[in-house]
Order: sequence, then C-alpha cells, then structure tokens
Amino acid sequence: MEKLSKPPVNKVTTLKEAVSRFVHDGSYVSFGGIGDRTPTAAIHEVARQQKKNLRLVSDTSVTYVHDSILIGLGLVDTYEIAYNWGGIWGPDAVYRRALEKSIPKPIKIEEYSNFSIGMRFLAGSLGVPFMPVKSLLGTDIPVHNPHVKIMNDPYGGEPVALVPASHPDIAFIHVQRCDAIGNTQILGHLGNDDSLARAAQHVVITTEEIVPTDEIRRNPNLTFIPYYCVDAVVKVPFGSHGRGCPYYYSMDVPYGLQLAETWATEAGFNRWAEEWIFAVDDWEGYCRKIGWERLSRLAEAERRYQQYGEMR
Amino acid sequence: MEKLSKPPVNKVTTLKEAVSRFVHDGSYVSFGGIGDRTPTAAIHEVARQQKKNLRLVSDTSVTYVHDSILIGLGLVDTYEIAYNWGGIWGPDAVYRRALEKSIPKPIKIEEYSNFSIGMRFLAGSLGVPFMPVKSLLGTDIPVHNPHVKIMNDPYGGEPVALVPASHPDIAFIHVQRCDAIGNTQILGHLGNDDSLARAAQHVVITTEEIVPTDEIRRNPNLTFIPYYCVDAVVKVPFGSHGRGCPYYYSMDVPYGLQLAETWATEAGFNRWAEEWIFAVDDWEGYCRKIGWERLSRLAEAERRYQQYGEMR
Amino acid sequence: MGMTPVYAEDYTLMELMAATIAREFRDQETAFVGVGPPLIAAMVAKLTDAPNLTIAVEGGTIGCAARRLLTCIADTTICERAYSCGTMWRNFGDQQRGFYDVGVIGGAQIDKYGNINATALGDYRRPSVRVAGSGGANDIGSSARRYSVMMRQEKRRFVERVDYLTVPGYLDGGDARIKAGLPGGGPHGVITTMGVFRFDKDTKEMYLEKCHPGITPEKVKENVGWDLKIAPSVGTTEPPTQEQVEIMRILDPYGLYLGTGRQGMGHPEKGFDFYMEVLDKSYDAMTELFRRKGL
Amino acid sequence: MGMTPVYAEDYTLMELMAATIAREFRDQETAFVGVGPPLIAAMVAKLTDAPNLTIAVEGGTIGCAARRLLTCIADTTICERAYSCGTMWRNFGDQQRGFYDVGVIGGAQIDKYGNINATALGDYRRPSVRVAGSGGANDIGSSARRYSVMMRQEKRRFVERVDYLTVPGYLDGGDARIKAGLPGGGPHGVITTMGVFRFDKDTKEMYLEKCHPGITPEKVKENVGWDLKIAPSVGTTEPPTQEQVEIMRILDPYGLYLGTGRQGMGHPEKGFDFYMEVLDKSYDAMTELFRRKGL
Repeated sequence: MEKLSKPPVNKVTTLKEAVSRFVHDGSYVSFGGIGDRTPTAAIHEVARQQKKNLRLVSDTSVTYVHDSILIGLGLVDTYEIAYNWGGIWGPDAVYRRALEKSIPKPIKIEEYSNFSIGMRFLAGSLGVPFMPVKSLLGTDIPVHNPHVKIMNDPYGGEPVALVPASHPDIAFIHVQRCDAIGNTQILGHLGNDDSLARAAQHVVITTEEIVPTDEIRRNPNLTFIPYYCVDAVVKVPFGSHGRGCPYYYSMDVPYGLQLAETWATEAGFNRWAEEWIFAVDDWEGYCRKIGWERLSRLAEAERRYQQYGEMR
Repeated sequence: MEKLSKPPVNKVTTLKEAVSRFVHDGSYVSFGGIGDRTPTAAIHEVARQQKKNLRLVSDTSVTYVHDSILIGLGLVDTYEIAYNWGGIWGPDAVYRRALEKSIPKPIKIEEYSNFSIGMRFLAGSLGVPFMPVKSLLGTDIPVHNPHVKIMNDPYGGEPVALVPASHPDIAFIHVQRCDAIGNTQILGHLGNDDSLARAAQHVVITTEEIVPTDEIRRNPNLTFIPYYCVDAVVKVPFGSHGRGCPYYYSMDVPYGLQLAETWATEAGFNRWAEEWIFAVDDWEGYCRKIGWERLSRLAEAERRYQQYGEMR
Repeated sequence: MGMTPVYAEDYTLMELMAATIAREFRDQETAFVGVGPPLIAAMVAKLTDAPNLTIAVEGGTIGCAARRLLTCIADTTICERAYSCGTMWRNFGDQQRGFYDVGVIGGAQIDKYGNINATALGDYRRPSVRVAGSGGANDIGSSARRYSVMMRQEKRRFVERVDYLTVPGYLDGGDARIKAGLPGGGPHGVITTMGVFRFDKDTKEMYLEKCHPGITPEKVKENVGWDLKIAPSVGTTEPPTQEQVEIMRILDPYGLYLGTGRQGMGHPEKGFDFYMEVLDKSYDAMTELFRRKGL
Repeated sequence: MGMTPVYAEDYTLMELMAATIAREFRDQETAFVGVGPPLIAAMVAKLTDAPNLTIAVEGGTIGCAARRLLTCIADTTICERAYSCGTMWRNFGDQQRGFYDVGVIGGAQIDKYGNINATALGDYRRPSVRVAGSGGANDIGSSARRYSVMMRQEKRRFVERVDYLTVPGYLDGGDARIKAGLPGGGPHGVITTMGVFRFDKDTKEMYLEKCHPGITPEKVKENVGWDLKIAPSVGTTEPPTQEQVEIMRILDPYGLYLGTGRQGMGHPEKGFDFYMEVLDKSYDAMTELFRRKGL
C-alpha cells in the first residue's frame, strides 16, 4: 500500500507551479465544484500550459468555464462524463463540434449519470473497487459503456448496476477557505467534492481565502476535506469567475451569454482562447482584463443577499 | 416504491408517545450516536415500556447507557453488533453474562466491525442492497456470519467482502438541535448518524434544544439529517447523560464507574433497573433523581472548555 | 381551497406549460427538480397550492426558498435560506432510497413508453445532434417515486423508439421497468407545447389526456411519430391562473427561462448593468412575495 | 535531535509500554488510534518527537489537540480544537483508501502470525470469556498501512492459533494477507508487558526483538504458547524518557488509563467532585503543556 497521506506542512504555491507539477500529458484529471465553485482559474492554467492527451472525469461540466475549454483546444482524448452543457447560458457549441464533427479532434466518450459519477468518486474515496447503483439499468448507457456491469444482487436477486471506482491522478477543487496545510472548508452545496478529494491521487485546492488553522478549528464540522488529501494550496480570489462561489460572489450571467455567441464558431472559440487564456499571464491577468470593478460588484451582489451564518 | 418522505409538519411529541408508537415487540431497532450522543433517554423508555423480542443493530454500544440495558432486561433476541463494552468504564458484565451464560436469556449474535456496520447503514441510506468492503477478509467474522459474502471484484479480480444494507424499523438519534419539523443539526463527531437516519424506516430525534427553522437556515451546512427522514421530535435535555453531548455537557465518568460495580452481579443489575428505570416515570424523573446540580455542573464543565464556533 | 380559480387572460405558451408542470406537484411533497422551467414551475407550485413543497436539487441543497432570480440548480442563490446544504451524492442517494416523491425532467426525444433520449440524435458514435447527456435525468427517471417530463411537441422528438435510451420510462412497457430492477415508479405525465400525456395503467403506453387551448387531437397526432392513443374524452388543459402568471413574472421577470430575456442580458455593453439591476429588483419583489405568502 | 535522551528513573510498567508504543509513531504521520493507553501513547508522541502527528479516531474526528483528560475516542473532549469533525464511516473509509499510516490496537489473544482475537475465548458460540468484539480493530488491522499491538504477556493470550480470528495479522504467514485481498500492510510490532516483538520479513512469523529491563528471553518464552523465535541479538527496550513520563502524568494525572485511578473516581460520594477537579486541573496543566510545545 503506497503512502497516500500528504504531510501537514505549508503547501501554499502558485497555480503555475501546481499545474506544472501535477498535470502531465496523458494525466487523468478532474475539476470539482458543481456549477458554483468550478475551478475555472485552474482550467485556464492547464490550457495555458497546453497539457495534452488528457483523460477527464466530471459529473456535470458547465460550459464556458469548465471542461469544454480543454476540449475546444484539442487537449482531451477521453472524457468520462454525465452532463456537459451551459444551463441558462445555453448549448455548448464546442462540445457539439467535438462529438458531431470531431473538431478539433475526435474524443472518446464514456457516459454515466450524475449520481453514478458520484458513486464512482465515493467508491474511489472509500478504497473499494466499485459501487452498486440502481440508476443506469434498462438504458443504453451500459450498452455503450462496458465499464458499467449489471449483476444480480446476491442478497435479493434483483438486477443492480456496478460502476468502477474513479481515481483521478489529480483533482482541482475551488473552495471558499482553507488553511496553509490544506484543511478545507466548503460553504453551501458541496457537489461531490468530499469524495473526489479522497478518490484522487493528488489534490490542488484553489481558494478564495487562506485562513489560520485556528479559524478552521472554530468550525470543525465545516472541514469537508482534511489536509492529508491535499498536495497544494493556491490563493485564487474569484477563481470561479463566470460561475459563482456561495457567500462570496454571484454567477456572472452576462459573461456566459456573451461567450455563447463567441464560441458558436470554431474561429470564435479560438479567438477567445487566444485573447483570454494565451494572451494573459495568469488568473490575475484575466481578472484585470475582466475588470476588478465588475468582480467586486459580483461580490457585493452576493453579500447583499446572503452571508454564511446570517439570516436576512 | 413505498412513500418514505415524512411531511414538513410539527412533529414534537413525548418520548412515551414516540416509543409506544414506533417500537413494537419484535421491532428492528437502532440507537445512534457514537459514545457521545447516545440516546440513553430513549433506551430507558423502551426498557420502561418493556418492548420484547427486539432485534438491535449498533456499530459501537457503550455499556451502562446503551444496548446492554435492554439485553440485561431480556428484551433482545438478535444483536447485530461490532463492539459492546464500557471503554474507560471497564468491561460489560451484562453482555458477558448474556453471551457466556445465556443470562437472562440467550441472544443471537451477528458480528461485524465498526466500519462494516457503517457500510451497512450507508448501503441502507443509498437504497442499494449491499456495500463492498476490504475489512472482514481472511477472518472468522464471515465464517460465523453468513450475511457477509466474499466475492471476486469483477473489475480487478481481487477478493472483496459484501455486507448487506441495514434498514432498522426505527432509529433513535440524540442531537444538539433541530427544528419542530425535524431538520437536525449535529455538532462534533457524527458517528454514522447521517446514514442511519436515512437507512431506517422511521426516525425519532431526541434533542437538547428545539430551535426555530430560521436558526437552522443560518447554518445549512450543519443540517446532517433533513426533516423528511424524521417522524418525531422530542425535547430531552441531558438525554445522553452518562455519556456527553459535544458543546452541551461532558461525560459523567463517575456515573459509569459506579454502575460497573452495581452491574457486576445479575441481582445488582436488576436492582439498578428497578430503581432507575421502572421506579421513575420518565427521563425527567431520572434527571431529578440524578440531580439537576450534577447535570448543570457537567454542562458548565463542557462550556468552560469549548463552545461551538469559538476557539479558546 | 374551494374558491373558483381566476384564470389569466394573457399568457404565453411557456407560461401555460410551466403552470401545468406546477400542478404536477402536491403540497407536503418532496421534489427533485432540474434546472430551467421545471425549477420555475416548482417555485410557482410552492408559492400557490403547495406551500410546503420541498425542493431538492442536484448541487446538494434541500429546501430551497431563495428570494432571487434562480440561475441554476447549483448557484449561490439556491443556498439562500435552505434547510440543508450537503453533497450531490447524498441527494441522489436520498432519491434512490425513496425520499423524493416527484421529479421533473426534460429531454430531446421521447418514445411511446416514455423513455427519454437526452444524449444524441442519430448514431450515438457519430451523432447528427449531440446534447448534454444524462446529468441527473437518468437518476430521477430511475428512482423518483414518479416524474413528469417537459418536451417540445415535434414529430422528430416523439418517436416510436428513442435513438438512445438515456432515461428509463417504462422501457418496453408492461412490467419491464420492475424486471429491470428500477426502484422508481416511472413517468407520470408528459407536458408538451401541445398537450398533456399520461400512461396506460397496464400497457404503460403513452396516450393524450388533454390538449392545450386551441389545439386539436389531430394536430397532436400529426406531431407524434407513432399511432398515438387518445383518451376517450380528451380534455382541455387548465389555463394558468392569474396568480400563477403573476408569480412567474416575478420569478423570471425578463423571461430568461420562459421568454427571450437572455438576449438583453447577453448584451456586451449593457448586459452586466442590466443583470445587476435584475438581481436587485428580483430580490425586492421576491422578498415581498415570500412575505405575503408567509414563507 | 542529537541530544542524549534523559531517561526516567522512576516509572511503571504501563508507562514503559505507553512510551514504547509512542515510539511506534513518526512525525508528520497520520494515526488511527483506539481508546485507552494507545490514545495516551499517541498524545505522548505528539507532545515529544512527533509534534505534527495527526490523530484520527473512530467517532469521526481528525486532528485531535484536546487539552483535557481524554475519556474516550468519541467524547466531547476529542472535538476540542480538531481540524475536522465528521462521520465514523468517512474516517474508516479514509483508512481503507490508504490515508492512515499507522494504527494501534489491543486484543485478548494473539497468535504467531499476529492475528488477534478480540471477540471470544473458547468456543465462539458458547465462550468461556466473551470480550467486546472487533469494534474498529478489524478495520485498522485490515487497512492501516501498518499497525502495532498492545498486549499483556500471558501464555493463554499468546497462542499458536487464536480461538477466533477477529483482526487479520498475517493470517497463515507468507503472502496470505495479500492473497486474502487485504489492503493494509499488517502488524508492525507487538508491545507487551515483557517485551517488543516484530515479524519476519518473509515468513511473517512473530519473533522477540527486545526484552523490557529485567526480563529475559527465557521468561518471555515461558509466557508464549508456541516455540517463539528470538532475534539473533535480542536488545533491551529503551526506557521512557523523563519527559515522556512527565507528560503521561499530565495527560492521565490520576492513572485512569495507566494506573488504578478509576477506583477514586468511582467513589459513590466523592467521585463526582474529584472528577470535576480532575477536569479543571487537567485543562490548566494541558493548556500550559500545549503552550510550551507551541501546539
């Protein structure tokens, strides 16, 4: 049994360093969050460093801020996915082009549902090889995905589907707060991040704030990811911009609506990537380009309506 | 599929009423908590109402406040258990008499480990028939417990143990706070209560405090049991006395040490049960008998050292 | 409550659909709801006939009572005043366990046994149109005690057999669902741009129950790809009430979900200011609405 | 750190055992620790050579740094200043996944391959002595990367083959553990009232590595039920340092774990006042100790 626990040492680094250290050509990568708390800054950095032949796994990927950026740049070979779409922002032209026309290149799809991807991460987090689910039965998902196995439950005899544990080489998770050694607190909906952090071999936390460990200890019930899962901590304010971060800033709805137009053509997507990813040095450059006033208005909007621990 | 969700209505009742409504002769019962937050008041009431032929399931049962009370009174037929002992309070003479000498009557034991009981509740909570575990392999536990099945993982081919979902008819869980419809917040260690509440068919929450729903909404990340799992809410301050309740009161170490002497003989146990269970009307009667001064000193002791949300 | 409902005079087709979906929820139920119009419909239900409806969503939140424009099932808004914020997998697990009474989903194609395609039109490996994939739809379809479907009525969407079966309806009909091991009760209704459909108790085949005002059964049949059965006495869909429409226009004041509001908000110069303004107005209006309803 | 340790002159056997167990932990490791002396030993390690040792326990807490008398692995005390309070199953799951470097457990019987009986002596269905059962011991034994065992040295407890195999050691020796599918590395050491035992790298048979001061290998052999192998150059157990003993006496000032303190605290009249006093004194002394250590 390989040593998996990461030491309780200062892990603060830069996104550039974390991506270059943990993502390699061919890596199996997962970006956490669920709509909100999408680790968009990390995705931009992976794109900027042009990591290739990636295998990605996600429950739900929200277009314009998530996996489609890497798909559009031709960096993805295999995609294990339940849902890739824009929600209120509308359809995902990049994903459609990739799957309908192999633009910019063909990708291999392994289809699941949100719950069964969640169960793959749960199995991974528990160190068991699979989880049984009652989803997927009777559908075409197992027909096209040989990793889903149907068996008869040895207790009651009824059919049950098995899905295999997922162990990404590296997971990026964006959160509201953690300490320098990686004890991570998440506020609001968690998605599958509690499981993903444990299932992955390595974890990079990007965080709105780094707080003292004593601040973590005040609310031990909010620590959903213990430091021993975490390899690196990177302070990235507004690291989910586009999407929101509960209690910190609201979703930027107009941002995605504009991108929906830009990404509608291949040339538009490439132009966008050139301008917003490759022509900026890092996420701070991106934030400057978006404009700090806009970002601070998104933060203000969220704070007006809710703060954690308060009722309005 | 039977309707399982409980309505969002005022569920406040008495322990007498909750026990008589949900526990019957032959019921499959689980008492939650883990050391702390043992639902001792509920156990006393089940004993007081002399519910018979019970089947119990626990991960760890802490003697003097837990399952052994019902075992000693001859109310238990079958016991699914990982650990039954007194910890710092020492060995459990009642349990030894039952298993070594069938006093007061023989009980059927189904042995698990703490983790595998946890996995039975997790499977139950998820509505799947079983969970795979890497515990129990190679030992005598599956030899004597036919419900543990060893299979080869269809993915990697290695042996894995399966444990069956547990669905108690009724679970009692003692907590720090909930609202009148049953939204339940737990502070400190949770044990397996998040899973148990979902695995059981019915749930009675005994609680130190009943708070307004708006107070629950202030900290939605602390609501580990949603109201729809909950059938009844009973306010029972000091409902875990003997053991502690994090942030509310400390363990009463001398209590259990004294009981260790009393329970050492069958006659001693019976005398104790007569005096402390049958001769009092309810948990309030028990508290009066223990003494409110003692209880309030236990609360003071805990508050001196920690309060949730504060660092000292 | 015994009172004759006051129906709206002026409403859009999307509002009619949302109002009809809203009637699929009952008071005191738990609902597992997806993004978009279904979420608006659930909120309409909660603010009218089903004040004790509990809305759970995929992000991990339970008991939504947000007083802002809802932009997603996992946006910052949905946490506001929730009973519980937890994990995605727990909410789906609660559904698989049987805690969710009703779900609402959409799809790209549906067939006569209510099976849904939310993945790909044409050949799966080389689709003519690729869509989002299951997301939580398969899970709702597998495990919700019952669920309803929202669809556009088009012949290429209502087909004898879906190109790719993403979400289990009644599979091949009869007891096929039970034999497959699916715990949930299956589809309860399909609400389209033309009418309302239900399923035969025994064969599980979809039939037309009601037509929307101005639509005939013949018109519906023209937009269905199999020989559709019609209820013996086909009814007319109940129009939205004045109150339902009023509430929808507070929940979605610029038609982001139920109209064409996304165009204004996506404007490169004015979109952001407009969005900020919508958030504020929406908060004030919804706070007032919730207060009025005592929620 | 390069300094010659100052050994205690005056210590009890239990203190020697606890100090020896404390040396099984290394700095920056994660430890999964059970109730009683192992927990004291882990705290001693943390307050001496392993300040960055993380202690996880079954109740669901991770990163214990409590400054009060520890009465249980799931008492109110253990939450104090913890990194995280969560579920029991997650902590065990983290162990099964491989996050815990070291565990410490006890038992009623052990055999030559380090298998432990924590369930029943004699016939399982009609035991002569029934004990607590696995609890988390089986899980630690199955999945901790390595674990150590604390035992009383008695012939009836050190047997050729345990009456009931509760916790997997090396099973039948050799690679039997791996073949059984167990993920953890197996037992690393056994610390008893007489000495320290390790396991042969290939056969996995237990052998005597060190004797406690004053104990001979012959004496140990007399208290083992099989033909015990002895290390070629059997050593003597390192005594506790002055600091270790000092810290133990702060952690367990009245010998609740390491002595006979339970008698005083169980006194029907004076026990409760005594307990309250112990809590207060312990809090003050430990707060000072943690401050001194910068923890």
